[in-house]
Amino acid sequence: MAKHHIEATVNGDAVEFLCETEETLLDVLRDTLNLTGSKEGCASGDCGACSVMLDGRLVCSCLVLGCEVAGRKVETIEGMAKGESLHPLQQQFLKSAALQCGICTPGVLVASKALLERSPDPTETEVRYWLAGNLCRCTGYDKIVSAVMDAAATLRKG
Amino acid sequence: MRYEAPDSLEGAVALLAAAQGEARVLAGGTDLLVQMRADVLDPDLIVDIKKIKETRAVSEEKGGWRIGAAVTGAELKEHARLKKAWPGVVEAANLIGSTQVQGRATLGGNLCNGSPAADSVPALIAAGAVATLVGPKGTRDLPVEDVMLGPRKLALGKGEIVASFLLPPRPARSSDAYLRFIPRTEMDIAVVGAGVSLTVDGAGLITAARVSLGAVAARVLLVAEAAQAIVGSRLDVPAQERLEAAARAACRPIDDKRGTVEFRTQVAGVLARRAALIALDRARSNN
Amino acid sequence: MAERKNGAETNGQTNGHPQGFVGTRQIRPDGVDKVTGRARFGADFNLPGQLIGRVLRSPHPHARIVSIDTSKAEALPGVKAVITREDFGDQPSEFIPAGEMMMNYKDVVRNVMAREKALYEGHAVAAVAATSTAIARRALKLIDVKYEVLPHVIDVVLAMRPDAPLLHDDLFTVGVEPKPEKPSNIAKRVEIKVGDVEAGFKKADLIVEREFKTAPVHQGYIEPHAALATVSEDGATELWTTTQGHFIVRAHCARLLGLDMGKVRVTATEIGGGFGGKTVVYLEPLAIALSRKAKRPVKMVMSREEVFKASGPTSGATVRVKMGATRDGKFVAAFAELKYQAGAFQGSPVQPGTMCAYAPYDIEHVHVIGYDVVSNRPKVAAYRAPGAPISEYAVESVVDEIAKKLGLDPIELRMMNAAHEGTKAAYGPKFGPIGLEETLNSIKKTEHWNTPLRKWQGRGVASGFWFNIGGETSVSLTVNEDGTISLMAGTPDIGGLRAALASVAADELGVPYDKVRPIIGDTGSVSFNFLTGGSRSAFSGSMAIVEAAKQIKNELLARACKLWEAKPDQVEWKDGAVRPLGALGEKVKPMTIAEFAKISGKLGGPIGGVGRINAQGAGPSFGTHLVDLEVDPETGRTTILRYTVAQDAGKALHPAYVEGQFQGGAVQGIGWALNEEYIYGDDGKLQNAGFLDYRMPVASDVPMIDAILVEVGNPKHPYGVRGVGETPIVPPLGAIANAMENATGIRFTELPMSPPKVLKALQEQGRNKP
Amino acid sequence: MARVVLIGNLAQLTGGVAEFQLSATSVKQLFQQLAELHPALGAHLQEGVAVAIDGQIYQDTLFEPIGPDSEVFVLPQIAGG
Repeated sequence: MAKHHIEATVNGDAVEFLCETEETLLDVLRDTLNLTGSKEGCASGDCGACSVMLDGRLVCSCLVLGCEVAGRKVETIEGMAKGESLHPLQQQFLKSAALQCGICTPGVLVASKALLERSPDPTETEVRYWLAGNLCRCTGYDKIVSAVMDAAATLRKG
Repeated sequence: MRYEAPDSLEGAVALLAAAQGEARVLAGGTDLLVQMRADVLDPDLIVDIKKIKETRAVSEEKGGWRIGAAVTGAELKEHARLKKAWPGVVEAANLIGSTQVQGRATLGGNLCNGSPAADSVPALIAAGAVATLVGPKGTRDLPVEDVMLGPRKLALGKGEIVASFLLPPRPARSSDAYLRFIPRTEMDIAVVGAGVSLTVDGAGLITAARVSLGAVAARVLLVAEAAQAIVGSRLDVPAQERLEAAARAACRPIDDKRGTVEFRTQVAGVLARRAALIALDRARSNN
Repeated sequence: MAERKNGAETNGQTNGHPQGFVGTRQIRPDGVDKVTGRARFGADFNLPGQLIGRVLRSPHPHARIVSIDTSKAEALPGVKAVITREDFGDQPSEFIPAGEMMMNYKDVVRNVMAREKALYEGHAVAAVAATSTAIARRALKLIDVKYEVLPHVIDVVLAMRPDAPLLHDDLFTVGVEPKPEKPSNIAKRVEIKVGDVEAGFKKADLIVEREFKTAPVHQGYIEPHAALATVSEDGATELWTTTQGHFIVRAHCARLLGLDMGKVRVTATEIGGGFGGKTVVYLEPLAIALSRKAKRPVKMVMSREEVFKASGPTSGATVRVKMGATRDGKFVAAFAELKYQAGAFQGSPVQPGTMCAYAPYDIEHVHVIGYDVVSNRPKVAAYRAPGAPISEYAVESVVDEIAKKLGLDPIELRMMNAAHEGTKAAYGPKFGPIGLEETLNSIKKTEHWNTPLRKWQGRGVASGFWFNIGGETSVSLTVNEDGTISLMAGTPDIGGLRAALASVAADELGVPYDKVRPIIGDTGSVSFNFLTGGSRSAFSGSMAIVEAAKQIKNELLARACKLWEAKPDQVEWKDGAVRPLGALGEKVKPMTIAEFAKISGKLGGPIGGVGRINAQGAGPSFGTHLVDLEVDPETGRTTILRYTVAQDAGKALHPAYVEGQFQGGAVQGIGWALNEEYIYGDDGKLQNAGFLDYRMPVASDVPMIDAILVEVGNPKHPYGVRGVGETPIVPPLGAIANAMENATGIRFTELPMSPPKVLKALQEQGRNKP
Repeated sequence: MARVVLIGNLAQLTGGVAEFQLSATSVKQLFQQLAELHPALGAHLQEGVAVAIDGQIYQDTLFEPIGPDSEVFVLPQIAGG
């Protein structure tokens, strides 16, 4: 059958795309819109590397169908830095060496931003449970958790 | 593969009833999409029910609460009054997968996926929740424990969908709790799940209780014997032991990659006791 | 988190080098790309006209392949190429050094594409290239494979039985005399012997003997294998792939497909974790073969299920350890027997397992026997200190038991027997300067070690060793016209390598860190490099940079002499400039690299240096880990409460990324110890081929990991560097098992120590109550 | 004369002899002399072994010097993950 014609907003830009029913939002982002910052680690919602914001809600883009986002707002890692300047989380991750291979980093950053928007002063436990859906195999999470809490402090200072 | 997103229950039912070949309801998609990707499922029609307002609403009704089948765990968590009335149901819904998954996963989907290990189902059953089904023959109510018949087997007719759940009115000094066992702290499927809902009188005696166990049989169990074991007690040690024994006696689990028969049976008793103690503690402070 | 005590405990050795950026926490040059989603990993590359390749995999753990009919698939519109065993020529039996140990092309060609038999569930049987994923998936279903299903064997001990189903009828055990007449699943028997172990045990007052079992575990990198290949009509081949060694990939692909290396250009994409698992080829030769047939680019990406079922985990094993000690705690004799699963083809890491088992200790009489055993599982690949965690876990468990039986403090006992400079290693040679005692001391000094615990909580300590290697390495330093430096290395950067190498280049040339831009060159841009593995890339790369920088400095000194009509003894290199000495100083001003660069044409042409070395002098790295945990006696669930790592880095080029190695290794080890395992059904099929049921640690499973950098300089390295990447995964298994014993009073001898096992053990002792 | 010790299975290729006194002044000469004494060993040495000279491990290199009273161990090759 014919593909679906979808109009949506991605990182503030109006986009149009065609997709098959079985294509996920992640497939669309990576293969159709060439936004490859969102990664596929499992395609089953277990690793979080494909985390994006859908109408302000943190989701795994591998668990959303492309045709479901018609008329909705999608935010990906590519939209996190504003113009010249990196988001404080991005800056802190660099400063704290909170990434090693970097494959989980986009998902971790998108998820962390979602956390700090809801909870500007999270405890370590809160950060760890919020990020439990973002697998990282390199860092042991230590520097990631520290970086999120340090970035939260920076953001609170405004 | 066809995708439809009707904006009315009637529309959804019509599509499903008329469907040739395999049709699937899409709520949160956290199970459906995984099964599609893994070639377990290849439906000809997908009916997305999230555009139907009845499936997306949380409202008070007859002193109880009606929860749309497509309301996500994250949305339930943000509903302060519901959370106060039914903390066990809300915490169960928020044990399903990660933060990301909670942003999508729904009570209706968790039930209709037909897994005996579904986290929200024991909590709903303990709560005495009733599922409101809409189908070609109209609307009917079915206790949640009667909706799932076995792994991937549901009591739904062709074209029939779960539209919402009704949680009954809460007497004073009532509360509930849900606990599950997983090897990690997050992300795993329940190896055992236990939901308890109870009411105590002014003297602290348990006057009513419902106990439900997940992942210990082909379907989620409502264990009347376990409830009887604590009704009329203050959940003192003997009552706790009766509860554990009754819970274990009800278990008919399997050995699989997630746990052994012995382990599931043993831990079912432990979790039933722990959940009951939490529920009791909450009930006492719920005047 | 500033108050946390991560940081260096150095013995001050810096090998007299200028300390500028080396040893500081610079921002990694590839960092901005990685926090913005710009960095391109294996699956992020695409080419015009690209096809999608997919692999058909065996549903059977062991089956003869009677026939493969691809005609229906080839007839499907959109299918541009189908390949099977017919597309790969056979290879003679010949061993060559690979990621972890010797590999045999006769086996490699059979592992990338099944030939006579499918030897494990998930073994590649055919592959297709089509214009879309959907068509490729449909095409796979149209390939008709006739299998003759054979009995399978999964367990290593069962596989060793004479009546076990045989995987290879031409596999005769090597290393036993006389040479066996009958084939078996035992590929090899290896042995390490020092002194006379029997005589040694006679001197022992206490002998402890135990048998241990560990489950196979996967490296668990988050990025699945991915490759994009394009082959032109004249055979020129380009390949983009996520690998720890693109030169090794080139060698394997050229060999398997009969290509000239010079015609194969391999680019290592950014790599999303490897841990040893990306040191071999899986998709790469298939993508090239498909592209060669279709004459179009072919992209292949594994699903997570394929990663678990068809890419190398590390061995599961059965290990018997017997140690003898005197009353006062001196180890006098040690014996061990290791049985390691190799998977479907020989080549488990049992050899390093035998050599590492007792390496941390000074023991006069040591005898270790190892068996390399094939069974119907995916062929193992290297995994971080291959073989060492398994044998050292067993030994560290027994060491702890000896301490208990003798009433000695476990750190004291280890200290008493610890290897140090001059100790004859259990595998033969004497150690140079090493830092085991320093790590034990720094752990003993921590507040962590001295904090009291409650009931059902336990504390464990264990040490670990890994050799580390050097090897062939090539880097180039180019001085650009504006004086900035382009650094090209040829070992993929998995964890901050570029930051470490840029610091070294900046210090060697006396230029600012941000004026050095490091990249990883493709196989056509830089000379041969062995892969990133063996904890070698920062160690060897920094040595090669020192060499390349020396060439630049000598060239500039020579040019200055010509320009200033001076003698060599009238000029010196200091702080990034050639400086005139004595009287010459009156006449001319110092010239910086940038000033030379501006007029490089006039002075003889472009400026640059190349370091091409076979790095020797790798120094072993020892570590000691300390862990607190709590067990729920009613469910058998374990919670890690606190964790401290102390490891000898020699010299940390970039302390933050060295700490990261310690912390990541510790958490990988926690997963190995508590929950990770390959679970097989009686049907020989893997039941948990996904992150959901494989159960790697998530953020909420672990505490902060305190990292103590111990720096006992390696005298053979210009900066004193030791490899640090692998040792961190060695101690956790023993440390956690020892902590479990202290928490529960039960010695667990089987990994993982998952809740059902723990609860069962507690119930058997009637101790499953709070 | 340097003291040369074969570690692991190598001694099986020498009929059990694991220790030698050799006059080799480099790894190259060491391999040559061992190969002359035990041709079966020769092939294996080419396949890739590690050589520890006075405690320092060298791999895949022929020209490392060996002193008159060096202690040399011939080991299985070491790599890693």
